Parts: sequence; C-alpha cells; structure tokens
Amino acid sequence: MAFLAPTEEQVDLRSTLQTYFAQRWPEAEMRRAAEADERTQSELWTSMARDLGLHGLAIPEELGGGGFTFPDLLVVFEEMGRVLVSGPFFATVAMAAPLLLALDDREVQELLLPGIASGERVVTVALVESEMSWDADLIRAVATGSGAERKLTGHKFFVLDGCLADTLLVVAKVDEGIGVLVVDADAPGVTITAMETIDATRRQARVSFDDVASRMLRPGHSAADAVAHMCQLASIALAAEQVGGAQRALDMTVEYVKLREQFGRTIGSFQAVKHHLADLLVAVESARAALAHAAASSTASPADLAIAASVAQSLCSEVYSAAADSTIHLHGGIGFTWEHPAHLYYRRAVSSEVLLGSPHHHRAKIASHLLDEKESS
Amino acid sequence: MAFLAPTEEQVDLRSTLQTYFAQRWPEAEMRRAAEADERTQSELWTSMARDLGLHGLAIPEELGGGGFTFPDLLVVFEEMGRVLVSGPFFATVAMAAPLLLALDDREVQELLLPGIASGERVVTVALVESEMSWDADLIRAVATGSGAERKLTGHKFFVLDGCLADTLLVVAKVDEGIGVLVVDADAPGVTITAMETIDATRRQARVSFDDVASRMLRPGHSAADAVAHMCQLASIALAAEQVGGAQRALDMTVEYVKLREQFGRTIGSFQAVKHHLADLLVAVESARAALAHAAASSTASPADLAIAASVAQSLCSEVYSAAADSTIHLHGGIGFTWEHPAHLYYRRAVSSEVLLGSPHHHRAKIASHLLDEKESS
Amino acid sequence: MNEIEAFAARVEAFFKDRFPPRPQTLEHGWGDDSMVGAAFRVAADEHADLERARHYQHELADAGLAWLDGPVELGGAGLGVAERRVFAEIARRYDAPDLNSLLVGQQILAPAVLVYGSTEQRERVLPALWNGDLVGCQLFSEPGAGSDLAALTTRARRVDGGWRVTGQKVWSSGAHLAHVGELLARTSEDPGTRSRGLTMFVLDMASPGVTVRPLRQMTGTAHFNEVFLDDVFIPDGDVLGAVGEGWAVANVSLSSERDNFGDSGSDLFLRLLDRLVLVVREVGAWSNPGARDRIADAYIREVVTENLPESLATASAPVAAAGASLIKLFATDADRRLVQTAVDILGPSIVADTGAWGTFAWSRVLLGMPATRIAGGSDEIQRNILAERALGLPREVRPLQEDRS
Amino acid sequence: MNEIEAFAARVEAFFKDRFPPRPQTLEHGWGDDSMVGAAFRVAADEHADLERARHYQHELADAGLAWLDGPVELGGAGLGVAERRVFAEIARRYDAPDLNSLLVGQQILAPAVLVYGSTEQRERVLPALWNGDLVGCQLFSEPGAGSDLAALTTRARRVDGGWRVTGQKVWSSGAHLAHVGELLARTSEDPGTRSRGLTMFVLDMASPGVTVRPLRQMTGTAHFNEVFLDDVFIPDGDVLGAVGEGWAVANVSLSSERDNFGDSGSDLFLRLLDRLVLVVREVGAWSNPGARDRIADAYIREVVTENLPESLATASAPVAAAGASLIKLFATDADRRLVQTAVDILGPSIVADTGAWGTFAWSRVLLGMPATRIAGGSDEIQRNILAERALGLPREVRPLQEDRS
Repeated sequence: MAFLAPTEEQVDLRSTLQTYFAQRWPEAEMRRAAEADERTQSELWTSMARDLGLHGLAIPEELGGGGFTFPDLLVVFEEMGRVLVSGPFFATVAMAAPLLLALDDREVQELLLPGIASGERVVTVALVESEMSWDADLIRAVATGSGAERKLTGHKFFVLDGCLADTLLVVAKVDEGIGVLVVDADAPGVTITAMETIDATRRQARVSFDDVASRMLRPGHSAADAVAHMCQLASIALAAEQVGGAQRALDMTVEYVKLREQFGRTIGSFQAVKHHLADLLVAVESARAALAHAAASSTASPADLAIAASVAQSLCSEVYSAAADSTIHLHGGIGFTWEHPAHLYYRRAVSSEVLLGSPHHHRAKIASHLLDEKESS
Repeated sequence: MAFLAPTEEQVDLRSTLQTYFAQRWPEAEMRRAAEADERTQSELWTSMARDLGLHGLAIPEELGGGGFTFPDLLVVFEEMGRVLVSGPFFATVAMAAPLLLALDDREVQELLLPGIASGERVVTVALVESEMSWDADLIRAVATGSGAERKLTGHKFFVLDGCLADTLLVVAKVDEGIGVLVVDADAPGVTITAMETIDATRRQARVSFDDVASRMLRPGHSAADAVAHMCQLASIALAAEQVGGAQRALDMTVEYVKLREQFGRTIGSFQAVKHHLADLLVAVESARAALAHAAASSTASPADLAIAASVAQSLCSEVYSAAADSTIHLHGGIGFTWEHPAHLYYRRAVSSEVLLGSPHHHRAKIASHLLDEKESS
Repeated sequence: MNEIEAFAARVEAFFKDRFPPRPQTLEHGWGDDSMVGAAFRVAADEHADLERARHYQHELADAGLAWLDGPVELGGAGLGVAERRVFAEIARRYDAPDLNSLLVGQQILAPAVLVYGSTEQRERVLPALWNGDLVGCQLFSEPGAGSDLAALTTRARRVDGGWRVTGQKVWSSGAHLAHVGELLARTSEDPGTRSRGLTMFVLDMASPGVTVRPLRQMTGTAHFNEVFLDDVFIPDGDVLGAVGEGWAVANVSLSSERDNFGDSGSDLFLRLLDRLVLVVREVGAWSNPGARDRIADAYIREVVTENLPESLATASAPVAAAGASLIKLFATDADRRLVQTAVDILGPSIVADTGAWGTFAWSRVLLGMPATRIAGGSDEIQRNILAERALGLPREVRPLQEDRS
Repeated sequence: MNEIEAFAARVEAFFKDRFPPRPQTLEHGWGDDSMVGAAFRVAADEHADLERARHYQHELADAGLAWLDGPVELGGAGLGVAERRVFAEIARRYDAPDLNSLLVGQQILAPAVLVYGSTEQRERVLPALWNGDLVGCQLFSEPGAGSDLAALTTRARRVDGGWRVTGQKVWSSGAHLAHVGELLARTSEDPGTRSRGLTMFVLDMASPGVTVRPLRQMTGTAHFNEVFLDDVFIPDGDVLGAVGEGWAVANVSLSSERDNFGDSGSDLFLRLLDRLVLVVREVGAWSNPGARDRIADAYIREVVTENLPESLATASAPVAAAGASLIKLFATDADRRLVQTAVDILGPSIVADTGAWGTFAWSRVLLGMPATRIAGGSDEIQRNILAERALGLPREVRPLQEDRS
C-alpha cells in the first residue's frame, strides 16, 4: 500500500484528456447535454470509446479492452470530474464493468464486456432499495429458480442512468445468498422511471421488476463479495471525480478573485479571502493524498482496499462539497446565477456526497475496522 | 419561559461584584490561591459570606439566606467565572445548597443551610463513580439500613473540593431507590484523596466510604428527582461561569491585539484576526442568550428546565473552550507562557467542559426529548 | 382585560374569521410539500400569489393591523414592540397568504421614506405600501458594485424639471412585479467625494426606458432581476432626501434590511427544524446516533436564535448596535449546519426524488442556502462590521454602508 | 541483496545490538504513561536525557548512521531519501533514546552552516552537531518581534576583531543546554534596509555576557528560554555568511524547520491515535457512536498525513514548493481535532487523574497543543504563504522569512 507516484503513461493520458475535453466538452456542450432529453446519447460517448478507448481502458485485452490498470482509469475519472462529463460512463465503467470482472462468469463477461469497451452497450447496476441511505446490504428483491435462469421481482432506487441503459445488473436475494442478475432493459415486467434529481449531469431512475426473466451470473455462488468489491472500486472512481471537480472549483475561484474588484482592490487581496482559499487548497490536496493512497491500495488485500476506499470516499466527498460551496460564496452574487457554472459543480458535489454511502457511513466502516476486530490496527 | 431582561437589582449586583473582585481577587491573589495548599481556606471566602452574603443569596431568609432568586445568583457565578474565583463556592452554593433545598428535609436544612449561608460550613456533593463520563445515573455505592441512620460503602470520583469540605452529601443506592446521605468528612471509614488536576482553581478528590455512619435525607423517599434537579441548576450556574470566563477571554484578547504590533501594524488590523474575533463575539453572545433562556427557565416545569439547562451547558462549554483556545492563539508566544493568565482560563474551560456532563452528553438528552417522546416538540 | 390582551383578542378574531388554522404542531405529510420554509417555496403562479398577498394586506390595513408601529397620521396603528410580537405569535397559527412579495417595499423602501421623505412623499407612498396598493423594489447593486456601493456607475443627469438616468442595476428582488423602486444613482462625478455624489430616487417602474429582465438563480427560479435604465426621466418630486445625500438614505434602508433579517431568518429556521424532526421520527432515523447529535445541535441553535435579539438588546451599546450583523452571522451558520444535517439524514433522497413527503423538498433549501450568506451583506462584511463597530478594531477600506456612523 | 536491503540489514543490526524492541503493536498499559507522544513527555531529568541522546548520537555517528544525507567529507553518509525512510522505519521499532534535544542543531543550524558556512565553520560545526558533541539552539525571536523578524532590535556593534552584541532573545528551545546558538542580530541601522541590516552569527553560548533564563510554559515545563545578551563579544570568524546577509541565512534555517515539521508531526500523530484507540478498546468506549465517528475521522487524517508529503511532491511546482506550510496546516488541524476527540472520549479523566493508564497523560497533549499552532510559523502565516506562493494571490505586508525568493 505504498504511495504510487503517477507513471509517465498517466501523465501523458492526463494531458491528452485535458486537450480532448477542452475541445469536445466545452461548458456549452455540457449544459446542452444536461438539459437534453435523457434518452439521447451524446456524441462524446461514442468518440470517447472509438477515438480514445476510455470505456475499455481497464478491461483486459482479451475481452476487448485496453488492459490498463485501475489507477490509470482513475486519471480518466478525475479529468471527467473536472469538466463534469455527463452520461452513463460512470455507471457502465465504474460500476457495471468492475462487477462483471469481479464475478468469474466468463460467458457473461464475453457477452457484455466487449460491447462496453466498444461503447455499444450501456450497462448499469441496480442495487439500492432504501430511500434514505445508499445501502448495499439491505436487499429485498428476490430472484427465484435455480441454475442460470431466474425470475426477478423487486424494486430499486437511485439506479444511475437507468433510463439510458440497455442492460441492468441487478442485485437480489437468491438461494445461494446474494446474486447478480443480468436483465434486459426492454424485458417484459421491467419498469424504468426517471427520478427528478438536482444533478442533471448524473441521471437516476427507479426500476421495478415484476417476475422478470433474468440470468444469474456465476450460478451456485454468492456474489456478496463481488458486489462489495465493486462498491469499493466505484467509491475510488467517485473520489477521483470529486478530486477533479474540487480542483476545478478551486481553480475557477482563484482566477475570479484575482480579477474581481470591490472597494478599490481585487477581492483576492483581502486576507479573509486568501485564508479561505488557502484552507481550500489544503483540503483539496488532502483529498488528493487520500485518493492516491486508495489508488495504490486497489490491488491490496480486500480489508485494506475496503478501508482505503472508505477513507478516500469520506474525505473527498466532504472536500468537494466544501469546495463547491466556497466557489459560490466567493463569487458573490454572480455565483448563484443559473448562467454561472458554480451551481453545476455544487449540484454534482452534493449528489456525489450521498452516492455510494455518505461520509458518516464510510467512517462507521472505518471505526468498525479499528475498534471491533481482534488485532490492533 | 420567556426571556428575562436583567432586573435593576441584578445590574447593581454585577457592578458591586466587579468592583469587589477587582479589589479582593486580583490575578496575583488568584495565582497564590491556586498554588497554595488546598486545605487552607481563602480570606475571600469569609469576606464573600460576611460582607456580601453571597453564599446564602438564594437561600430562603428563614434558613439564614438572602431570599433572592436563582437568576440573581447566576450573576454571582458569571462574575466569579470572569475572574476565576477558586475555592469551594461552586461545590457548596451551586451543588450542595440546591440539593438540600430540593430535598424537603427541614431538619437537615436547618442543620446545614444557615452554616452554608454564613460561610462557616463547606459542603460538597459526592456523586460520580464512572471514570470517563460525568454520570449521575450509574450509582453503585450502597447505604444499608432503614430510617435516617444508614451505613454507607462505596467509591466516588471527581468530588469538587472534597479535601476542603467538612460535610459531604453522598448519592447512593438505598432501599427506597436513590438516597442522599449526609456524611461528616472526618467520620471513621471516610478516605478523601486529592486528585491531580489540570485546573488548580477547581480542586477535585476521590472519596471512599467503608461502612460509614451516615444520615439519609428524607428517609422513605427516592431522591433521584432532587439529584437531577440539582444537576440542572448546577449546569446553569456552570454555564454562567463559562459565559463570564469566555467574555473575559474575549476582552483580554481584543485589548491585546489593539496594542501588539507585528509587521508594522497592530495585529488587530489583520482581517484574519478581526474575523476570528468577530466569530468569537458571535459565539460569546450566543452563549449568553442560551444562558438567559436557561435562567428564565429555572422556575419552569421540570422537563423544560432540564432541556434549557442542557442547551446552555452544551453551548457554553463549547464556546468557553473555543474562546480560551483562541485567546492563547491570538496572543502568540506570550499566550502559552506560565506567567500569562491565558492558560488558567484554558484549564478552567476544559475542566468545565467535562464537568456535569460533556456537550455530547447534553445533546443526547435534548435529542431524546425531541425524538423519543410521543408529543411533538 | 388589559390593552395588550384586548389587542390580542382583536387580532385573533381577524384571523379566525378569514383563515383556517395551521395544525398546532406540524404533522408529517401536512400541507404543500413544496413549502419547506416560505423562503424556498416554488411559486406555481407568482402573479396570483402577489394578488393574494395584496388582498390580504388590504384587509389588514382595513382592520388597522397592517403597519403596527407606523404613525397614525400615515395609516399606521401607532403601536409598539409588544403588539408586533403578539401579532406575529397569532399570525403564525393561521394559514394566511405569504407576504414576502411586499417585504422590500415595507422593510427597505418605507423606512427611508419615513426618515427622508417630504410630506407629500410620505403621504403618497407610505399608506400605499402598507395597504397593498404599491409594491416596491430596491435598485442599489450593480454588476460592478456588489457590496461596494461607492463604486456605482448609474448616472443621473440634471434636466429641466428633473433628471435623466442611465445605467444597469442587478439583484433587484421582485422588480418584475414592483410599481416603485428605491433607486440609488450618481449625480456628481467628483472622484474625491465618491459617496457624497450619490442621490436617491423613488422611481416609477412604469417610466419609459425601464427594462426589467429576470435573473435566473441556481435554484432555477427567477426572483431577482436585472434592471436596465435607458435615459429614464424622473421628476424632481421623486428625489428622496437631498441631492447628494443618497448614501445616508441608503443606509436607513440597509440597516432596516439587516435588522429585519433576524425575524424572518429565525422563523425560517424554526419551521425547517420542525419539519426535519418530523421526517426523522417518521422514518425512524432517530436511531442514527450521529443524526441525533446534530438534530440536538440544531435545536440549541434554534433556542439561541429565538433569544438572541432580546439578549443582545441588553448587551453593551456597541455590541447591541451591531446586533443585526451578529444575528445574521449566527443564523447563516446555523442554517448551513441544519442543511448539512438534512443531507446526512435524508441521504440520496435529498438529491433524487423518491416521492416521499418532506425529503426531496429539502433540495430547494440546499440550493437556496448559499444565497443567504451573500444577500443582505456577505458573511465577510458582517464580520467586518462586528470587528470594527462592536469590538473597536481598525477599519478595512470601507464599503458605502459602513460609512454611516 | 540489493544496496538498500544491505543498508536495512546494517541498520537493523545496529539497533538489535543496542536496544530492546518496542511491542510490534502498542499494548494497553505498556511503557511509561507520561509519554503520550514524545513531544509532550515530561522529562524527569533533562540533563540525564540529554546525555543519553548524545551517547546514542555518538554511536550512530560511529556506525555511519548519524547524518544519512550529509556529505561524506563532513562526516555524513552521502545517502538519499530512500535510506532515510528505511532508517526511520526501523528506528521506530526499537526503544532507543529520544533525540529531540539535538534536533535544533541538526535541522535548523546545520543546514544554514552547510549552505553559508566557511570551510572552517563547516568542518568545525557540522561533524560535531551530528556526532553529539555539540548541542545547538536558535536565537531569532525577540519579545517585540515574534513572527516579524524584520523588527529585530538586538544590535551587533563592530569592534576590533569582531562584534559586541546586546539584546534579548526569546522562545529559544533548549538554549539552557546548548553549546552554540544561531544568532540573528542587527548590524546596520539604515531604516530603508531593515532586512538587509541583519547578520547571522554562530554564538558560543559560554561567552561572557550570555544569560539564559528558562521560560515556563503553560504546560508547566520550561523547554524554552529567554536569552539575554549583554555586550557579548563574537569574533569575526563566527559570522555566518556575509555581513548584512542574515536574512537569507535565516531563511535556510526557517525553511528547513518548516520542512521537518511534517516528519515529526506525523509521527506524533500516529502514536497518539494508536494510544487513544487502545484506551477506547480497553474501556469499551467503542460503544459510543459519536466517538466512533471521530476516531474514524482521526484515522482518515492519519492516512492523509502519511501520504501528503509524497502526494505534494507530484503537485504543481508552486504548490509543491509550499508543501511544508500545507502539511503543517493540515497537521495542526488534525491534531486539534484529535485532542478534542480525546476530551470527548476521556471526559473528566483527562482533567483529573483517576490513576487509569493512558487517560490523564493526555492532559499534557491538551496543554501542549496550542503551542503547535504558533511555533514554527503560526497558522495565519502558513495560510499567507499558501495563498501567495501556491495560489499567486496578492501579498500582505511581509514577515522576514517570506521575503526570500
């Protein structure tokens, strides 16, 4: 779990992405996508897969991917978070793909992963059933039957980009314990309803299943560990997005206070503003350090990965929300207009804070690790 | 529970006390007392009782007191907190006297309260048995027997000024439930040991009782409600001390930053220092408002008094500790020398924060009131 | 029955005849879920809302209950603080229309007219603001001068019988619904007297050359406006106070704005906490110990918010005088904590609508809260005021409203 | 076995021969309870402690393990960061004497001598500082000049063969035990060149006219001193750097001081959290859910503190350059939170001694913590450095150490 400095490849990738998004995803495009009908797919999606191979970056080559590492993929999420890329990339690449990779079902992997890598397939994960906490443990949906063919009934909230997905990976109770089921979004008995959300760059849906034909991955085994592993990797990917977003929020604010004048001086010359931004810099760099630690832990033991992911997710959530809030505040009146992008970052920050578990939720996991086990930490 | 503006009498009392303590309790005297052997009694103690009648202020006239109200007495605690008066005044007047008044045992009241009012008697309360929380509920000390005469065995921590007291009021389990027992400090089987403490202006002791002859107050009745009522009034008295101390910490810091120069300007002209002190002013005034509310509630229903006391104690604790910490910080190097009084306020602030229950403990009580009862708040 | 009791009975009767009572205690599921705190309500039809408010205000005026502490000769009731308090206590128990749309006229414009207006202006404007006939707005801020009014560039040029005004104003709440605007403009260019070159006008919003453009906020609503003034004629009779005295007139309005934040702020806070407690009890989040601690903390801040105005009134003179700034700072901090508590408790349901009562409605509070720390003087300006006026620390370079003294 | 492994084996052997191991994991009740973090230890006999440290340092020097990254010709080992890290990892596993009393000489004085010293000074001072012969202290701060070194008033007057120095220094850590002091004094009175009028000296603390008076801190201990200089003679050979160049020399020391805070700070933090976790597990406070949240928060900050130096090294150049300030701000904030967590968990037992292991010992941390936010550059100065150097915001009026560049 030593610290990993960025590789040369990662530095290059970052620079490529910054140029790419500057051209392909300017603010106007982002706003257009956010306000568009959510069933349309953006050109960016296709280009990211075709021109850069981002979807399959961390998918093994034999399954149609680029065979890069998970830390490499984190560079992509950080840069996407910086410019608020919308669409089902997170659901497909940070959740569905890792879940498929964690479940050793080669047949289904060959069925779905090449399509994910090529950008032809949109897959999301339907997991949470509680209304007020993002809880991967409280599962009431049930899939009956045995072998690969099951019948699924249940109800899911907060399914990321559920309205865009063609395939759903659904977590449900099965005879074996917890199972992951592949469901066709068009299958009879599936009802997908968009949820109104504050963050138009990340859509969510409620999905209900009424005796739906589905295929269980890795029949005969409980998938609980795979689901937990996926949640940890997705938490780290989300932390990367949050670091990117927080950094952009800080940068845009520093830029603004250097130009904006009040009382005959730039507002960035007031000590209160300077110290506010210094504290924010400390926060952003602390989030980056927690992310680097989690990235280095992505190949560590399950227990270490779980804790490193919770450390990063808890801190990066709080830092991003604070950074986005400060951005609005230090911009003054202009910061809370619809036209200024500050609120888009604020909306993304808060929606990310409660996604994949709140900071309190992650700290409860850490406390349990420190205090409830036999060995000392 | 309306807000009570200070009465004319209270305004006069405050002004009298400020003059009095300025003369009788200068910093040198306070330091001398703090470093003296704790078995010696200060001259101030005698003078406060004889010249001003402070000990008996809120004791009924027929029991040798002044017959004033509890809110009047709070003015005394606020002014004492401002100048860090040491000695067993708090133990005797904020704890023992209210406990005696709450227990309707006229005979013992007549035995003890006139002596308290005249300053001849030092009485304290022995209550807490846990090491890490100031807990009035976990009582394991036991007094056996029936009627007024009981035999007491047990162990108490954090007994305020236990080494100075001539009489102890001890809370113990009795057949009737919880009982309060009068114990002579010199009685056979009583062992009083000074605890080392960070706050030399408020001494504490551990006391053990080995089959000690004691007299139960109000035999035949459980005293649990009286103990709870005493804790609430003492919490408000402590809040008054905290407001006085926090105000003094703020005042001394404002004074200092107006004089001290660094980088060619008074440090009070730096916006970071100004805003720090502005926030502290907000905190101190919010504590004062909570105290005023609690004072007005001191004659309210038991439930309302309990909540108002917890509101004041929780907030005033946090505000005083923050104020004392800021005082050290804004004084720079001089602030953490032994010679500067800042650390004496800091020590008192922290020792008060954990006395009579921590802020978290009080908030747990408030939450229980808001969330666990049938009626809405 | 003493005078105050008689007054209370009269108010009670007024409301009882007209409006249904609100539930004594809030109930889970009661009322329009969009209304989590009046300040964050999304108006379905703001014109209809305004008409309801004006009608209600008219009824209040007819009953002598509109302008409780106003002078009788101007349509006020000539009463005191005690009656205002009694009125507020009773009013909050009835489900009467929301009067927010009239607040700027009554709490910002009216005080300035009362202090600086001519007899004619006082008689023309004040009764009408308080009986619902006239709706007012404020035209101070400009794109280049947010907190710094001395940097205003909207210019008024002397012409025959009046002035011609050109410039742009921003952050004007309700300007799209208002009949009159309190307009601050520059009437002298002498750079040495930046603040003394300002003059206040009572602008007829229907004047030719006035264009109002709604400014969409991050909440998605457009309560504020940009107002463009293109060679707008204002007759001499609409100058408020003396020419060049605009700074002083503005300060009456700004200080009333600060003073009145406390009232509505605390009210807002109370209702929000009650609603959150309801949701917590309903869904059993009461078992979450972290949330319990934060709910209790919010309650403590509610108690303080309730008692702070009266407590500050007994503080030392400089602290009492800066009380409005202190209250605003305390309230914005308490509000921020409360919203964070709501996020912690409601989790994803504050971000995406599950359909449950009293959950996603909080997203409007979440999105509206950042504005409260800027509008009416940012937290930083309030801290400067406290440090300098209440604590006597050295001054920063000064914004206009701080230079009254 | 590669080079680094061979080095590790040599270090391991050195410690194994001399010192007992610390328990692999801390155990409840293990060790001297007064030592909750070395920085807060109350020394029973500081002279005996110092002798132990010097002896240990001598053994390190003999083994070639004293000055790992120092040049070989001056007694250093000529090794790099990797070896320093390996050494630290191994050293913390053994119960070796505390070297704090030698730190000022090695981390503050030595770097300045290395950069600005003459060959004679480097050879005389550096090996001796690193083999335990010489103990150093710092003589910068004055009663009237805390963070503002440009306001120094201690004066050095030219005399035959050297200088005569008169003035008062303060906050000099370990001056009562030191042989040499890094002394900053004013050698020119020209007010236009306040900073260029300063010169640095390596003062022999045994010189006539030097009086050291311990300064008792709020913790009750007297680690710092006031140092009075009464017409003290310093020969020309003890001027460090050029006359008038004292500002630049001071900055080498100050920046090394900032850089080295991160190391000891994080180490301190780690050991403190481990101890608190032990107490929590022992007494079953693990059932207190609020405490659980705060312990987890402390753990998060510990992970960050561990990773921040390397993470910052990969940041943009201006941020990386101000890394020491960023680390110090993060650490002081984390420490403050940790102490509050300890207060919340330990309750009254942190205030009054119940006799339980690992509880009242925390009171020393509590009382020592305020100093960490002032010493080595206050939080406010670190924030200025970050805002100005890392973010490029406009400068405040400057303290000495900020004017290097």
